[in-house]
Amino acid sequence: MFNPPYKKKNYIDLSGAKKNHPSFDSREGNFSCPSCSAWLSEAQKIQNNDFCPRCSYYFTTTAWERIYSISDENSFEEWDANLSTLNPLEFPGYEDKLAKAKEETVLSEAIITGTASIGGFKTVLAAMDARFMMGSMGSVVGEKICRAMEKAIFNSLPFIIFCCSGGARMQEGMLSLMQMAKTSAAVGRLNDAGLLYISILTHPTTGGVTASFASLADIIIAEPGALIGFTGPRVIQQTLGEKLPPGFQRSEYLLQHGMIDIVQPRLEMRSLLIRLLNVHQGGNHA
Amino acid sequence: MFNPPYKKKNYIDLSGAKKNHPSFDSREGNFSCPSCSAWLSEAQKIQNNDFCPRCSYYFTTTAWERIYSISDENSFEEWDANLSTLNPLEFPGYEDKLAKAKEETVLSEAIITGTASIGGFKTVLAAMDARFMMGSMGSVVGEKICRAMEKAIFNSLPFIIFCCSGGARMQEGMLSLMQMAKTSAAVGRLNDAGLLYISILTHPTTGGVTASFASLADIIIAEPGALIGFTGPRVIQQTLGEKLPPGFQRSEYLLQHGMIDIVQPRLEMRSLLIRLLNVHQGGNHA
Amino acid sequence: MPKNKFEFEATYKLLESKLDELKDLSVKLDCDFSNEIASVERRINQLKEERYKHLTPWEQVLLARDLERPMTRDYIKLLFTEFIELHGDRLYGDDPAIVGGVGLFCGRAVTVLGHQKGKDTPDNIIHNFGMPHPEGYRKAHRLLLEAEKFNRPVLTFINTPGAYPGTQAEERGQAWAISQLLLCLSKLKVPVISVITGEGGSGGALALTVADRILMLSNAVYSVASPETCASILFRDIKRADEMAAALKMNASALKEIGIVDEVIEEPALEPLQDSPVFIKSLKHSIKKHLDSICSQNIPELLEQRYLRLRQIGKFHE
Amino acid sequence: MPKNKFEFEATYKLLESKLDELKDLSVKLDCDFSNEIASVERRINQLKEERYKHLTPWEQVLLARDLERPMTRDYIKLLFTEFIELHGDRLYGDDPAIVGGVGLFCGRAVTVLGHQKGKDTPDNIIHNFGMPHPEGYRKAHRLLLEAEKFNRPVLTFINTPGAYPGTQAEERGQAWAISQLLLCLSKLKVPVISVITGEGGSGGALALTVADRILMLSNAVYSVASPETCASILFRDIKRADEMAAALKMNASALKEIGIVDEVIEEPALEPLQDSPVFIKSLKHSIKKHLDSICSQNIPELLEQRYLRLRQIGKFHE
Ligand SMILES: [Zn+2]
Ligand SMILES: [Zn+2]
Repeated sequence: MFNPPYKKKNYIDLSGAKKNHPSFDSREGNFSCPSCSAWLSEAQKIQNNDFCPRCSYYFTTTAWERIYSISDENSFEEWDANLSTLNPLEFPGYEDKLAKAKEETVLSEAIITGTASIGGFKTVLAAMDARFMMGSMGSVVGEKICRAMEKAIFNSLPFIIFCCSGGARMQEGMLSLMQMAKTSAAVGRLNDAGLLYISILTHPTTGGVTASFASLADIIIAEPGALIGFTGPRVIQQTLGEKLPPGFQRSEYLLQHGMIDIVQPRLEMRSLLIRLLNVHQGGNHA
Repeated sequence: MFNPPYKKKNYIDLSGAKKNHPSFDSREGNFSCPSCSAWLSEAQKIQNNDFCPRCSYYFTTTAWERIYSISDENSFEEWDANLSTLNPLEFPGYEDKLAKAKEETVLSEAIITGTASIGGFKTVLAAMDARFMMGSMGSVVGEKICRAMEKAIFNSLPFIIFCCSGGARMQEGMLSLMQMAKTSAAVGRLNDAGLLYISILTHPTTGGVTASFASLADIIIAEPGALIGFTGPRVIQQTLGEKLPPGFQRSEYLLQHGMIDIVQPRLEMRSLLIRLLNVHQGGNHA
Repeated sequence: MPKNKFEFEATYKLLESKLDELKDLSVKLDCDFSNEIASVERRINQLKEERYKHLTPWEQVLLARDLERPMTRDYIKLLFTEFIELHGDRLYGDDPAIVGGVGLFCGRAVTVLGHQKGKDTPDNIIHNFGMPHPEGYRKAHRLLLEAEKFNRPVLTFINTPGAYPGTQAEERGQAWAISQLLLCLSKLKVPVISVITGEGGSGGALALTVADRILMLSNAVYSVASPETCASILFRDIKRADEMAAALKMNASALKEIGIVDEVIEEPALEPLQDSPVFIKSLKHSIKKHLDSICSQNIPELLEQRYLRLRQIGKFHE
Repeated sequence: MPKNKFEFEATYKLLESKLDELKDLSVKLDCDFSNEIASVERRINQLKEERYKHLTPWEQVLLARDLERPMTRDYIKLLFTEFIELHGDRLYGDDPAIVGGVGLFCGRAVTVLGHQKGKDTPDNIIHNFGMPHPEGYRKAHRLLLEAEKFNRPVLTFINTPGAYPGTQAEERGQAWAISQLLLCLSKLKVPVISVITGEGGSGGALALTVADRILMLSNAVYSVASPETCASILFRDIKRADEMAAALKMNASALKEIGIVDEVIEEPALEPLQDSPVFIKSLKHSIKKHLDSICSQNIPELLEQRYLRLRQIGKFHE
């Protein structure tokens, strides 16, 4: 088993965030394991180090934890930290929601981008955070992804992203939808530059994020049991009354249906990324 | 209804060929209509001008008839007429079979290639003939297709082929199988040259021909009711005991499953080709 | 909030039926009211025109969804001198919710793609209400690569509630089909023009709307999600859809203002679009104008502009 | 005609069992026959080696199909210092009959593809007896385009009875999947080497064997159709398969002679391939030699040669 070469640090205070840790299957402080559907309380969850006691599924975590979990100690350098969202449509209630999300997560938006070393390999690294308005993609998320991809091209670095999103950000209307086209076009430029692009789909990745940059990577990895799809399962059930097959839209189902390359447990993610980076650099360790 | 601007001519004597007109579903002089499965006798068939009296399906015809049916009068000029097959593997009985096929069809091989005008548009045109060893593809068929495609490239002409084949020619072993790769590579060069390639799949097109140049066209047309596939239906039933769905491997089934562009009756084939050639030349009639 | 466009049209329907009664009566009583009738007719049309100029956002949504508006196949008939439909993704199936083919537009060979809704319920079932499966997007993808091979400009007509939200579509990679099409269009080496003709619904519409020019009919809409979906997600109350229709700024003039749409094609208020030669002429003229303009550009320049066009969309501060 | 390779091995099995009895006896009776035993052992091995050098064509077919031979995953373990398997066609499914991924071969990053048969019946059911569906070929296609993006040479390992002849495979375009792969490989802008390791069956094998160099193990076979199919089609008599095995000229030396195969890798007669360091070393050495040679060529030149290599195949007179 891989041992991460770092200790969790209180880089920023996550205690406030923890309390409001949203879960897409929560009811009154209880959590449903996305992998095995076991219900457990907040207390049990913390006690188990964010693991499901029944199936070892690792629950939704934060963008900062993602970054620490795979990058070499002290190697991460953040970009565009101050980019923050306006209310271009003057959508009712949007500013309040943004303010609340910022306060609760101590993040400026639903994504962190920057550069990091992973096992000595320099990369451009991004991580989305489901706690910030369900990881929805508005102007800032799209812009930060594009800037990060363009910096990857400028510096000839591999691009790695942890995806996690409820989809487009309704409150920004068409400006939000267009981020799908904008990020997909940026992937086109990554391809033209011949750079490695790895996306890691985590629970949940749906809507406009799945239908744009997330599914366009050279190598698509998913965490076990993650919900991944275009339309969410509830909408499918509600609008069409269709019965959902067992395991529908979970990582393992997507692997079987040819959509992803590898299902990899969280604790072995770093070692897999290092092996992939190593092969892609022709075995010449950075 | 389209009226062909030519009359059938006795270009070569087909009377001997007619008698031996092979049908893939024949039993003792009776024919099964590939479209509606009606059985009819040789006499009925001739009386009906090669049409099925029940569903108007037009039966398997000869390569020469194909060429006359779509090209402008007197415009066809044959290429490589003298290319003929050796017995490279010294396969038992192959030479006898070849001699018999040549005698019966008055053809040198299972394909005719050349150049023709269609509605005034210059094209390279090829037609396979099912009567010649079931239209199987050996060295000569592959070579004539490649030469014709290369001449299309040299002269910047569209390439049109009537396909009709039982698959690879067993008696030439690996030399026959490699014609699949050889013709597919030639299609690659047609693509690089930006030339239009239309294939017309007729009853039956199976095996190595379907799995190479025939399915690589820009526009794939099929005659109604034609059997088209990789493995023939009998082999599927015999080897796997699988029950075949109704209409399996027929043109209409392939259209529904996304494999072909258009199902077009034989008598309207010429007019469709002229329209396609016209659009592809940007509406500038030749 | 009206449930369909006939509710806000009820007044005129009523007036028009009264007028018909008057006409009948004038014939029956054999007295000439023709001047008066013509005057009332003019007045009704004035009122109607005025009303259509001031539709609420929700009424615009209803109008954009109207099944009596022309669909992609109608526009092809109205605008093209030749069209040959091509079928299939060469992978799995042929999707009737997307029409594709080659044709001649003002003497120029083009590849055409568009969503196709039905004219009535049975027809709509065949066309899956204009909601494509992955096969539809993959057919489009194949035909786009063919357009590139033959150096043919591409025209797309947009009119869909969205990509089909069903299990089979998910199973066969709906998200993958859409993203691959977005990427393909963003670097396709031929000019691309999109016309939003009716309902531009979410990612399912966007997949065919990555273009060098985007035109939009004045009563069409284009949005990140339907107002119903938006109301249901944000308020868990579908009845607030009309509020959302306003909040989402999804009509043509709003989208022209934020630079997503290049030109709005005015629709006539009083005639069905397919019966208005003025409208057809103006649509044809606009498409031709933009097509001539982008066809004269060299491809690397065009692709750079297409990228920048997308790249600059978004509002934020640093 | 023997039904499996154990029939022609029966003599040695018998001799070996007699020798075992002799050994047992020598222990039981406590008398030393070690010299005699060693001599008999040598003699048996000599006979065996001699026999393996003169297999009938049909016996070669049986040996090529032997499930005890290494499969693609075994070769990857034996030849690669790193391998990461990648899955799926991103369209419909993941086919276990074709293995694909990236790895390190002699310090060089390569893309690997190969047919995968099972080791026994349950394993074979999982891998569909090494018979790919369209998804397998489309996974290969996707990974080949990735190899091209990253400028990575490709190694393919061939061992399949053929593409799966089933209704589902036909429905999803088996012929289309194969032809598109043939076309893709014929112009792929990276070096490609194929190794025929077992049974090279028809179009299903060819689809992964369009390459700059084709190596073939001395007991592998490669043919337009299986001898059984050929006998069934030509004589409607599957019992004449052994005749057809000879007539089809499907063994390594015959294919080297007509120029389809570049090099034959000699197999040891007396050991399983995976246990023979000499064999593994010679296979690795040959692949490396060819890889070094084609990697030093510029790509347009390589592609021209790949085309000509295919273009000149065929025998005819004018
Ligand atoms: Zn669990
Ligand atoms: Zn019939």
